[in-house]
Amino acid sequence: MTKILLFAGLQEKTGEEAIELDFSKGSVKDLREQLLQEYQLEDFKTAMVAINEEFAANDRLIEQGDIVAFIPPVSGG
Amino acid sequence: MTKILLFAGLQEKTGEEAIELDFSKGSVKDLREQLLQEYQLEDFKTAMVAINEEFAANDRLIEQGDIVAFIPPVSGG
Amino acid sequence: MSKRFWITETPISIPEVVDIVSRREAGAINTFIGTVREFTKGKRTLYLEYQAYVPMAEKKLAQIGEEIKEKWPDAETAISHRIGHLDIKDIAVVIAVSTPHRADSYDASRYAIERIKEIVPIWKKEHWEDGEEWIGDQKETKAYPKGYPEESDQL
Amino acid sequence: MSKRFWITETPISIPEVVDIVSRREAGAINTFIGTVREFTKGKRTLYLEYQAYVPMAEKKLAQIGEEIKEKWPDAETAISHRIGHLDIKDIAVVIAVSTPHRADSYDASRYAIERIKEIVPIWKKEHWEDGEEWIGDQKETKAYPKGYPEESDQL
Repeated sequence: MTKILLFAGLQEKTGEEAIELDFSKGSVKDLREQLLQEYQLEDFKTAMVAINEEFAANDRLIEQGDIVAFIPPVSGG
Repeated sequence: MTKILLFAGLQEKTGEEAIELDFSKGSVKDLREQLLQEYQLEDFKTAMVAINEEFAANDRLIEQGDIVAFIPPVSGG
Repeated sequence: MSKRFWITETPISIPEVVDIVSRREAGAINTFIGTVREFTKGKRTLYLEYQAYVPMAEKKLAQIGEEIKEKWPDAETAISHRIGHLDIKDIAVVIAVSTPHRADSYDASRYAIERIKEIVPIWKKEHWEDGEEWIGDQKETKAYPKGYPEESDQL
Repeated sequence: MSKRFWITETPISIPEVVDIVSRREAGAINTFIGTVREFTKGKRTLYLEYQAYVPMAEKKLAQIGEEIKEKWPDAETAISHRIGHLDIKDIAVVIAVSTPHRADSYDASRYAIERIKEIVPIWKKEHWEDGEEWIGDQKETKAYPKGYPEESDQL
């Protein structure tokens, strides 16, 4: 199981702060597609992805135990 | 009598915080020359002059009761 | 407080942030204080709600400090960002940068706030009289070909 | 303290200066804090002594506030400058400028410190290990054809 953290608008739209997903192996891109199919939320395509608190590119492979987070456009400051 | 305020290096070189001067009538330029002659201090030529707390040009006439100040190069901040 | 870059749920003390960067080598400390403004483009904000991915946000604030160190080696930086419910006039962020000479303190401080708005996972939700919305500053202005912001992406 | 521009012989409180310009319309407050640096061009400062022509200095600080109002109509400015004996790390000046948007707060704050170094009758005396001297920042860098600094003379 892969733990996926959600924030801000994405958290509100899904009603979840975190998702436990059966995602055996694949890239960030693969994960985006699986979530997009499941939730029909464009945000899973457009938000940035962080793995273990670092931004990750779409071709990055997700390993067992990785903490994945979707980072919608930020607005701090 | 005209009251002339001195600051910083000029105050130290003359040993005076203020000078009472018998300066009947004339411009800032005239005052500079009179002080230069009396004190032999180049500063009286180079420092800025303020009259009643506003910078004054060399051709400005000094009136009775004006408070004159010599403003050496500033270094606040 | 030994941290130089932190997220907090309580009001930020400006002197506390300034003290972290104050030192004998510094002649200048620039601080940027971001506060909650009542009106934006004619629309009245009642209050804001900030959320952060706290551990990553603190890491990214620290990364900004390192980026500043690379660009301005003599600079020391501290940043605190508040989350939770903020009313009008409340302080959301305090950045303090100390440098030997003043020009660098301005430039580095400016760099810090621009980077915060770009790479730090903090979000604000505007609460207006007639609705509410999570704001995404980058939405209309930026595109990331690699899917995430690179260092050269700063504004 | 109802003054927005003042000279003081006691330590300056940063929040006090910031509070003066804090307001519902502001989203950004830039502050510049000038502190006493130990080393300048390899020379070690032991302490500084600041002197001011107080009433004129306060007028000139207020004039800088007016100049900022002309250039950045939405800006509010407060400035406090300390005089007397200052040790290393002590705060000599605090400038706070609030604006609706951040870019102006940086620009106006920078303008204020440059103007202070040009038109405000405040002087510092450096006390080194091997001597002392009244410093005049403009001495080598500026010439005033009219005998005084005009507004267009800002750096």
